[in-house]
Amino acid sequence: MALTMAAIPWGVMAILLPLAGAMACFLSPRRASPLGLITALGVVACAAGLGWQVAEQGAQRYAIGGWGAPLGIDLYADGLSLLMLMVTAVVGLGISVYSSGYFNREKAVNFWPLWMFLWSALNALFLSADIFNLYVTLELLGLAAVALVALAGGADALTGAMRYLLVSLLGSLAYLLGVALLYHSFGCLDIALLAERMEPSPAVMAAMGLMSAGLLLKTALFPLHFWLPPAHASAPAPVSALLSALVVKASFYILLRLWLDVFPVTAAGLGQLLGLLGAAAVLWGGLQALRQTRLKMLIAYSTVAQLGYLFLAFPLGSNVAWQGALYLLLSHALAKAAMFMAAGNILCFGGHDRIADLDRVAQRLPLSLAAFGLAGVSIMGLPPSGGFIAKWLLLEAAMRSGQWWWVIILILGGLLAAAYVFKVIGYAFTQAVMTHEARAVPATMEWAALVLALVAILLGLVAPWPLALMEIGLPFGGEAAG
Amino acid sequence: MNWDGWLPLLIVLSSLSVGLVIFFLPEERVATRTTLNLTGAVLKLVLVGVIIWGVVHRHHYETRLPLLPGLDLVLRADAESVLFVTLSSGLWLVTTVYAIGYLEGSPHRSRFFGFFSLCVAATVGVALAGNLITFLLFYELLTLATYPLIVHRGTDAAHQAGRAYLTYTIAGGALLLVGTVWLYGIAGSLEFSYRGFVAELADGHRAALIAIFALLIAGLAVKAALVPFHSWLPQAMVAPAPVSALLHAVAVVKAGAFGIVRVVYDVYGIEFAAGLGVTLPLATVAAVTIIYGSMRALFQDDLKRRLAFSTVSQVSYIVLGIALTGPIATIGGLVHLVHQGVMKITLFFCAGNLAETLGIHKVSEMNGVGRRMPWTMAAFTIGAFGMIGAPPLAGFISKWYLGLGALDAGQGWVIFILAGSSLLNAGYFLPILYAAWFKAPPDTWPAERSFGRRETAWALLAPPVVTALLTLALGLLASAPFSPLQWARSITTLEYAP
Amino acid sequence: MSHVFLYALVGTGLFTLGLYALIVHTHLLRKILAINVMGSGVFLVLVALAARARGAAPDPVPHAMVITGIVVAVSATALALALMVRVRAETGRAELSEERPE
Amino acid sequence: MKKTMNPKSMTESGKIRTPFRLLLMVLLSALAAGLGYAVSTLSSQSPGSGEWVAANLETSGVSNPVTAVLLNFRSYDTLLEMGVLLVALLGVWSLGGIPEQRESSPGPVLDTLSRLLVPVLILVAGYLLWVGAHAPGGAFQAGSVLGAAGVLLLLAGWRLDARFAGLPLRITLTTGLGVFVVVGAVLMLVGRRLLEYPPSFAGALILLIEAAATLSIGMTLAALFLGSRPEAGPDR
Repeated sequence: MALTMAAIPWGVMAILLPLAGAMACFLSPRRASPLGLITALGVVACAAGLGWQVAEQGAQRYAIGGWGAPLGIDLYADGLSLLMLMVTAVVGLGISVYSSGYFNREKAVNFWPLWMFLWSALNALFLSADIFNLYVTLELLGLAAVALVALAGGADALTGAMRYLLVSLLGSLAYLLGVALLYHSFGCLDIALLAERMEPSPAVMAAMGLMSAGLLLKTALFPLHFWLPPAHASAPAPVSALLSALVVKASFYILLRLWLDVFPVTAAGLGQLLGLLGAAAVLWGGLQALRQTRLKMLIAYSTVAQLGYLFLAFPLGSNVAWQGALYLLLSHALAKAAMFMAAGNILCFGGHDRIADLDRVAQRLPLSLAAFGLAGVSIMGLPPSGGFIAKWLLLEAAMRSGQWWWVIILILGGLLAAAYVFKVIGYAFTQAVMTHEARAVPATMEWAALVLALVAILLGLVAPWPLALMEIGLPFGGEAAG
Repeated sequence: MNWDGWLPLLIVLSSLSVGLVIFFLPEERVATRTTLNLTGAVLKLVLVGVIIWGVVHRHHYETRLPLLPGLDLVLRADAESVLFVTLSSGLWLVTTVYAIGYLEGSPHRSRFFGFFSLCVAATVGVALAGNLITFLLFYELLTLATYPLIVHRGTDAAHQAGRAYLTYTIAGGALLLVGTVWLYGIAGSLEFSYRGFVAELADGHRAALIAIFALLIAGLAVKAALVPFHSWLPQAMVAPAPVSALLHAVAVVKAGAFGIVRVVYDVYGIEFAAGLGVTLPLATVAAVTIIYGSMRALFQDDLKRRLAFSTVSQVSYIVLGIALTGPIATIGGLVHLVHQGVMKITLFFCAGNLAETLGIHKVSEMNGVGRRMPWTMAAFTIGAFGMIGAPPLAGFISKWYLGLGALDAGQGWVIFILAGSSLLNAGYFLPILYAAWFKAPPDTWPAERSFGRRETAWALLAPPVVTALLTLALGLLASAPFSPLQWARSITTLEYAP
Repeated sequence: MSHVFLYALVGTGLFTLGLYALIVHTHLLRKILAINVMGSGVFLVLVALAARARGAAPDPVPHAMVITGIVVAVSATALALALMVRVRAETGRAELSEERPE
Repeated sequence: MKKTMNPKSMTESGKIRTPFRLLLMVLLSALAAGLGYAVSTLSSQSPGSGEWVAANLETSGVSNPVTAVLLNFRSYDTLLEMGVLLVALLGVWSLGGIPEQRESSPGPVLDTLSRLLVPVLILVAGYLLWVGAHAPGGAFQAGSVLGAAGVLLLLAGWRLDARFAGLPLRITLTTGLGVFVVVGAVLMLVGRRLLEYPPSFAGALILLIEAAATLSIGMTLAALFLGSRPEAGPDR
């Protein structure tokens, strides 16, 4: 049994299965929803299988076509890519369950194939070890994401999607030019080979600048975040969830890989710059979130702020800091997906998402509100939650490196998050009575949100396990914990 | 499987699981909910009984689960935690009975009792926490679980109080977090141990240790309502009476005070803390709070506000006892942790009864109420005299040890604080008692409800009577074995180097 | 410097020129064209530098990359144009409207 | 580049202020100079991977190195790229009814020309597909020509019959990606790696994949040109 398990290339399956699912959904639109759900379960199984494989046998390298780098393309799965894949699987399953209730038949026909393609692109991206292949996955991801945003229809969503598309293409092209420079400098595209052959030169510096700028644009780091709130807020709820939870993380993941493996981390000044931008994002995003009058805009700005935290690890650079940033990424993915889903339920039920008029709706959707609240706990970084563990690790790293100013940012960011989360939660406790009943929300949609939020909380109690997985293959370099 | 390793966790889970189940109960399942509530409370009390028995027989109860590499979630029954956990689980049972009676027929009861149970689970977690990060975890959980109770009524005033509460406690929690991480960075450990664990770091980290102490105490002072972090507490009065009782006597302020005990004794060690020079400022803040709270209480007409400022003042007795360096003062502070809880909960129950039965919210409406509700007012009177410090009630024991302890520690000025505060206590309680017993009742009460031949509902009357009797018993039987006083004595022998 | 580098320089020039147009122009069609100009610049850099070694056959890998890139560009452009038409139908203008006052 | 991506200027409609333009020009000139310098410092002896390709060309099944890279060594890129093409079409279709361009009936020239050209184009596509194995050409080139034929037909006013606009059309559109995935998966089932062709079959497999891809690419391009989902028969 174990032998068969070991022989199956689970990572490849995690890419091919959603591709096949996408085609099946496309070919059989009437059965798109059940086909999509079955595929989702299959992908979760693949992620679990890969998890088992990596945990048992260590980091995996898979040469597609049997050629191996530098001639062919390799897939590579270490702790970092594994965790990304797994969180995508969990959130993806939640989004699939949620979507099966959310979309009407007409929209579902368009949603499912695009979503399956997007999932496949995400898995392919997290497993790719080749910088040009990463470009292809980025484009597949970007186009699918744009099409999904536009699914909502209406001026806001279409304009948001258009801006998102232009930004996404610009980012990809900058990245591709960087790839060109790297290829012509070293004659290879594999990340590990590039790391071996790396020698600083003006072309490498230019490539680093281009690729980082392109990826930062896609990751919406302040001040390149302008496109994110309109796109994320105007998309259909499950799409908002997957954009904020997963898609922006994909470009961050590439950046992290490049930063850790390819580019010599000699530019400490650049790390500080990224940290400063991250800090600005935390504060600016938090303040903007607090000012919003629409729930989905609030959540979208909260994403801007939370993305900022990820960049605080760059100036710190220690193992603990990377672990903290990655843990934040994981728990934010779960919590933010839950939040957008809860907001979707409220919007679906009450027909609007004006925060000031939430009271009546909130009373009738206790599960969705609970999901929002629990997700909020993680976003605020209060214990017990994944967000708390992440914040603890980042604080610890900041304290140890003596860069106490990041501590202030982390704390202020948490306070701002508390302010905007409770601004919403407070409306659950009113004397107002329900006056009208809008469209009933299917139980699957409420539970999908709640379960994801609970997993975000649970991440705060099982931290040693993901942290141990993270270390497989030493993605953050050889230094021991601490 | 070893039961000793799971018992502390079970105590937390006994109310946590009840809370989670109750959230999903439909509003109208009153009997099921009541059964669950009472079962949880009784079960917890039984488990605590087992733990007391075990601790006396030198069993070691510790649940240890990995939380982060190098840091565990530790729940442990040591001398201090047993003191606090007994107090909170005992008073929870009483408060649950009271809350069932108090909220009969009101909306959103499942939500209320769900958070109510979470709140107690968090408090018990605070009590049993075996290291600073576990403490922090439950301390923040307490904040989150209490907020819904404060805004339960959903009025504007409730929302305002909720915002104030959150502003203070979340900011306080952030300070506590920074202090904890900083301490972990320096010490590499956060385990509570008798006489502290940071003393050996004194070389080279003196300034940092003082700063950390300030951060930790500031974070805890918010919940303990020390001046200048106290103003959320009187505002939180808008919450339903059982919540006020819980906030003031069992959960929130006590968690703050208990945290200060932990930091001073089990993180720093009282002698080392005194050597750092951080205890005297703490004692001074406590003294200021004692006088300030009492002064403000004098001028409140709203009964619950008066009681709230009284709490501000009384909780600082605990802090004062802790901060005075000397075993006798320590005994006074620790024992007051229990005594204040029992007395203050009595007073809040009585205030709730007056409001529920007669619609009385103000001191000026209390004329002659003793004749209408003799049992309630008798309990109130015992509680009030206890607060003033009249022998042979529980409050007397606390003040006696605090006074002796101050002299023993060479801090004579404290005597004046205690005397002044007692005078002020008398100043704001005696007029109430006089009006209630000796003034003529008005023709009609503001909003009277009839309960047949009894003065009020059974579930509302029994709890204050029980706690009033307890106040009496704690004073009379102070030297009996297993009394809080004896327990505090044995803690003190552990905390001071022989 | 050989003529190969001249092509590559033209490529980087097209890239920046496209970027300029992308930022300055408000009409969506122009923005989409600007993106395509940028793309062509990148492809030119890839292909030009593939032929650096004089005499030897050019490196086929960048050629393959460019073919892939062109297909991606075609797909993206098609989607962008369709979106533009929809934006125009919905808002009356083929421009990114000003962000709503927040 | 970060600085120049000012959100205001991106979204502001109407004219962009002159000082901003000047600043932008300065910054972008600096960027161009920097990039140009970086490119010019590259060594004129490319390390490249041309040698690797040449060394393995024999076992790749084709003799055109570019096709070998596209469909064997880096065939996985091409597989995903077929996905990109399909996603773009899905995106365009999901946008719903793009208002049909005003129908101007094709003039006699266009009509005649399309009748003459389409068969030629199909023939050319077939040739390009076949020649790709050993000379410049291949699935993309062939697909583009096929797509051009489709565009020509559409311009001439031809529309797909409703009977074929449903499942048959969708099958044609997915054939390229589908065959690719199936070949990859079957190879895995027989114990090889994903897309690891046995050398003896490599040429045939590549031709099979390319043929399917050509068909799908051509169809997709034409469908993208049409812009909206064709009216389907009762099958949907």
